[in-house]
Amino acid sequence: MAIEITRPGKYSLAVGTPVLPAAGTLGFGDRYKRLLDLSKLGALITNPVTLVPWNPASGARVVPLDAGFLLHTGLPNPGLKKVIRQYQNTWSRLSIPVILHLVGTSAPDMLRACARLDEVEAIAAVELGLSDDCTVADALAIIDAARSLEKPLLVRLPFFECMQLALPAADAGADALVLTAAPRGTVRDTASGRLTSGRVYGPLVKPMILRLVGRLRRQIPADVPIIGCGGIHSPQDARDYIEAGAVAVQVDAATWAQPKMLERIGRDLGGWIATRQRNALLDEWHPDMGTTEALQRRMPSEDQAESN
Amino acid sequence: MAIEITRPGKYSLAVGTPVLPAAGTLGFGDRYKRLLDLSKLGALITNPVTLVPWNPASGARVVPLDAGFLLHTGLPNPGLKKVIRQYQNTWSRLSIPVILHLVGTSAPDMLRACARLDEVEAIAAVELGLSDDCTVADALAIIDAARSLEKPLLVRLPFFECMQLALPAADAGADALVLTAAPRGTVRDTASGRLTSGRVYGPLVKPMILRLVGRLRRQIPADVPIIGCGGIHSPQDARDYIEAGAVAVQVDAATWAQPKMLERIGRDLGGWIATRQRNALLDEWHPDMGTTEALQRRMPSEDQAESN
Amino acid sequence: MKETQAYIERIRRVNREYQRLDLAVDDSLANIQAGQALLVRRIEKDYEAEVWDPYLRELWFPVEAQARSILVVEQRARQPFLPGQLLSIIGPVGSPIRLRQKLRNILLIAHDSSPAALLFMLSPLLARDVSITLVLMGAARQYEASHLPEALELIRAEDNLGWNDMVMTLGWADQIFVLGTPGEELASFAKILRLVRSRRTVLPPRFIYGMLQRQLPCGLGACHACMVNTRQGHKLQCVDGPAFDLTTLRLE
Amino acid sequence: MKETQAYIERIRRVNREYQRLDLAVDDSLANIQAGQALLVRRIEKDYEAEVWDPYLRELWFPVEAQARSILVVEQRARQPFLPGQLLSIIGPVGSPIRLRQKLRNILLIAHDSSPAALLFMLSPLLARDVSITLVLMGAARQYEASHLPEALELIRAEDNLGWNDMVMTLGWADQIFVLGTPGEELASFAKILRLVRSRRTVLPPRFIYGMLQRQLPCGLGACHACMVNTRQGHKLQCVDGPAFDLTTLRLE
Ligand SMILES: Cc1cc2nc3c(=O)[nH]c(=O)nc-3n(C[C@H](O)[C@H](O)[C@H](O)COP(=O)(O)OP(=O)(O)OC[C@H]3O[C@@H](n4cnc5c(N)ncnc54)[C@H](O)[C@@H]3O)c2cc1C
Ligand SMILES: Cc1cc2nc3c(=O)[nH]c(=O)nc-3n(C[C@H](O)[C@H](O)[C@H](O)COP(=O)(O)OP(=O)(O)OC[C@H]3O[C@@H](n4cnc5c(N)ncnc54)[C@H](O)[C@@H]3O)c2cc1C
Ligand SMILES: Cc1cc2nc3c(=O)[nH]c(=O)nc-3n(C[C@H](O)[C@H](O)[C@H](O)COP(=O)(O)O)c2cc1C
Ligand SMILES: Cc1cc2nc3c(=O)[nH]c(=O)nc-3n(C[C@H](O)[C@H](O)[C@H](O)COP(=O)(O)O)c2cc1C
Ligand code: FES
Ligand code: FES
Repeated sequence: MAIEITRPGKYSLAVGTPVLPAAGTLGFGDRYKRLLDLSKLGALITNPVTLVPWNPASGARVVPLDAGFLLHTGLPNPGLKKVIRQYQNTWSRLSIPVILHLVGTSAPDMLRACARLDEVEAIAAVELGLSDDCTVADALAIIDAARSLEKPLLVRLPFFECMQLALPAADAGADALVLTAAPRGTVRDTASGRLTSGRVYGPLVKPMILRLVGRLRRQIPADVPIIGCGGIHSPQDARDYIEAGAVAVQVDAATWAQPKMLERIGRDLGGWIATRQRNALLDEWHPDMGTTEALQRRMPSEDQAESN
Repeated sequence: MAIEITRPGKYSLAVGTPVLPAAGTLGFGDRYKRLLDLSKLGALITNPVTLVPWNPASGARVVPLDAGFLLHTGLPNPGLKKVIRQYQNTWSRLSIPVILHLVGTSAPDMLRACARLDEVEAIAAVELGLSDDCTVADALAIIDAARSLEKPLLVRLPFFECMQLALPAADAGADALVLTAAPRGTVRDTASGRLTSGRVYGPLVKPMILRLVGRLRRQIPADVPIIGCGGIHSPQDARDYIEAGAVAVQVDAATWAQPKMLERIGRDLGGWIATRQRNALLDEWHPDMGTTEALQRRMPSEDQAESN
Repeated sequence: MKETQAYIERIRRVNREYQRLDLAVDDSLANIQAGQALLVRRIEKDYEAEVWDPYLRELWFPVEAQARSILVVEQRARQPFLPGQLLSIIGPVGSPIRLRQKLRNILLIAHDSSPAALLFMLSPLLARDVSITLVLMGAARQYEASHLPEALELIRAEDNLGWNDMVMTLGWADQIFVLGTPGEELASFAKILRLVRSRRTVLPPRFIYGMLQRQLPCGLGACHACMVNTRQGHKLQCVDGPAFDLTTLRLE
Repeated sequence: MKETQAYIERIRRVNREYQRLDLAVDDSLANIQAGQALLVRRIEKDYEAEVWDPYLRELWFPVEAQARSILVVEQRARQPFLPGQLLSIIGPVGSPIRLRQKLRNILLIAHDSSPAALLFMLSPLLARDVSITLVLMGAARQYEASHLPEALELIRAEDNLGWNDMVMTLGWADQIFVLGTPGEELASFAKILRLVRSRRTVLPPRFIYGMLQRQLPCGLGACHACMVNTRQGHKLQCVDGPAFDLTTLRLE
């Protein structure tokens, strides 16, 4: 199976499995090796990278919510130069393509970043992240500069602004649209008692973004693929995005709660699961059980439970 | 306490308590009488009304989600004329002002509806609901027509479009902005297996709308009050909106899960709770217990529980 | 219609699949009648510190009344309940079903649905010597019925929704109540109605009823999410229902 | 670092406020050391049919190891657990704390926090005849400690964070580990550090550590939500921590 997740043309990216980790989820590819099988995913998307180093945000970073949470990291990273130096060997050894997530700060930054990125063979494509505060004009200038890249360019749109930005971004040369970055929200941090802002994650985000995907699929040119992202927590969630018109999906925070879920969604949509029969290869369809298999070892049998 | 929830001027509406039921929550004022004390709220907002009768939606209406649900009613109602005939006596007898929620269909509809609404003394103000698909131009035409009303005009903005519509709506003469209507989403209806659309309710909606309130409070003219609405499930949620710059709040779906919560939020923000001491007037701060008081009657005492 | 509290007084496993919960309820629920239901939410001592999943109240039809303030409900055995669990109840929701005065034979049909919503009328009807036939159709054929009164005639339909003696059963019945496929109730009613019409050409008013079991957001006529179309105009499941005359309900 | 399953083997109430859970864990956790923790999620048999509230994994510091594959954790007694409950565990998370070789006196401080994260080292240290002082400060003064080893010297601080013999305790200590106020850990560390500095002018490296207990989204260095600033650059609580030398951690 080869699925083109970017616009056909001079630069195009095909993946074997239409399931990717969202930027910020898996780090730079070296962290989750022991918890999931990256080869079951379509590509690795890296953590967000900026041209110059960024510091972590101060204050509350994680606030639990009902069936979700708020996260504000400030996108700390050591800057593009150092990231490339540190990880390009790791990336070369991966069996799947690497998509670098580049934070879209300004047009001049983008020109410089793209020149550097073109030199790195281990990077197959770039995903551009746009700020929530960015106007249509800003966005176009940033995309235009990033278009200097000689690799496929995916553009990830902010949640609230995506209806406005999608068509202009496609016209400006985005090879794929990622809908959307996690929505921003404000919550009361219970520890400090202060209102604090960040991104909101949880299953309830999915209905809103799924609708945006359905609507935008009917509005933007058919040759620009849409990649759905937001609130995916099960293979069925991922399939819903595909049905709504996405060519592939990105899974974000669910990976932290259930790392194997990302792999399981990859196996499912990548056609890796051949059977779902009971007593079929355990590793294939209960991949999350790892090596423990406590279930078999010690669970009270069904019958015992029934006779209580 | 008198809180002006609309722009000061020729027509203005003051309420005693900055807590209102969102449109669609309490019906037309006759249904919740036995479950909560309406006099503890600032006003009644009616179910949405259209100039001509609307039929209920077909297909799935309610789909449970994680910590929330999707609702699609189609806003069925017998049309403005019949609603007024049927309920104006009920409204006259209420001790709180009545705000009629009018669905903003078209400018000519609005002109006709407003002429009729001006005749009804029992209606203190009108809240205009705008469609999610409405362009800025449509919205302005509808608001402009509704401005013919000789009563205060609140405008409730759709979720995704509210950053774009807020300033134009204020300039066009909205006496208050309600932020926002419940966001639209698409989910898979488990019963039919089909993708289905509607509005999404649940606590996770609050962070996103709270942020919008905070941002828009800094952008729109200070004399146009903002009323916050979305995901309020506790007095603290309501206070968060006030801190973010709202002058009052609307509580929606939480009322169905815990009817007394709406009253409790009203009591809390309306200054009705004088004490929170144990053994204080039970009815005052456990209003949800109604007349049963099963807790006192039969709960195992704390000490028993501790000694298990 | 009131919001009151109740607690789970006792839990009995009645068979492999089901348990029955005895609820100690408020006096205002003492006179609840067949067809009426409870909107239930589990609560903790501190009403504010709620868990929001599940969000909406569940619709529970009582299956039996024991003492004045004990209502029995039937739940899947795998649902975890504990004695002493506090409940918040809005009820009674809906209108009592209207049984004929001179009822001798009643036919109850559960299609793809647990028959629980039909069971509250069993004891009173058996006490009146009414003969009761319960037909389990579709997925409902798997319902374990060992705990139901022996006086009840129990029929498990065949694959095609028919059963032996169907013509006779339908001919004898003075009144029929039908439960339909969850999420597809109207389609399910339409099927059963076709089946009945194929055996009885004339269906008098108040002869065959469909009972709706949709989840109700408000339960008291405010939200209008439970509206149905009838030949007499729009009706609400939570106020006018749950039982609607199938010859007047618009089933498309 | 692995994802494995465990189950709750036994539950013991150790006093009015706390219970201890014996977890039967995978062999890969057999060598977990003081400072390391588990990221825990309750699961059902069907891993996909999850409840998403709470969403993130909880950070559990073991307080004791029993048999090779039994880890004990301490939880509030009002948290409802049942024996047999299945858990999904990612761990061990973090790096072991670095105790001095020639440790004779160790000072443990819990400020507004349960001391649970410090308890795993008690048995090994007592076995080595190290004298241990545990100071409970602020809200931690309410911690019920009746179940802790008697050999432990327990001090409940006064209102102002000081205590009798503070100068002596601080003077004798070879090493200090501090837990801070949840959500305000850095501010809390700064306070304690000021207190210690006011009694000991020279703080050698690897003498006083703060142990972070923030909620960790990923727990393995991917999300960067747990980053802290140190004089040696950015570090991650989940990889380089949880213990950081308070003289190098940037506390503003
Ligand atoms: C004059 C008029 C009459 C109307 N009458 C009715 C009425 O009787 N009943 C009613 O419900 N609405 C009615 N509407 C409203 C109209 O249907 C709304 O505009 C629509 O429901 C808006 O939904 P949405 O914005 O969420 O759109 P969308 O999310 O785009 O959804 C539109 C429809 O497409 C389906 N859908 C969405 N995404 C997908 C996908 N990826 N794959 C498959 N299907 C998908 C949804 O199920 C939905 O029904 C009427 C509107 C007008 C102007
Ligand atoms: C050059 C540059 C440097 C930056 N450096 C950093 C950095 O070091 N760390 C960082 O976190 N971000 C940084 N930012 C990002 C900037 O803070 C973001 O624009 C902001 O966080 C966006 O948040 P928001 O869109 O959610 O805005 P808002 O929701 O408007 O929030 C802005 C701030 O106001 C507060 N707030 C919001 N509503 C209320 C309210 N009603 N009452 C009280 N307070 C409220 C929030 O706590 C939030 O911190 C930087 C941006 C730029 C351009
Ligand atoms: C134009 C721009 C400039 C930013 N500059 C900084 C910065 O200098 N330091 C920083 O920590 N974060 C900076 N941020 C990051 C924001 O604070 C914010 O954290 C980021 O957009 C993602 O937020 P999240 O961590 O909540 O996902 C910047 C963001 C944008 C869009
Ligand atoms: C301009 C407009 C026209 C609509 N016309 C109808 C209609 O004729 N019949 C109908 O049932 N609903 C109609 N709707 C209602 C929509 O279907 C939708 O249900 C409504 O906007 C609110 O949806 P909700 O029930 O999910 O809150 C209309 C909505 C708009 C905005
Ligand atoms: S459930 Fe709300 S009107 Fe029936
Ligand atoms: S918790 Fe994700 S990097 Fe530490």
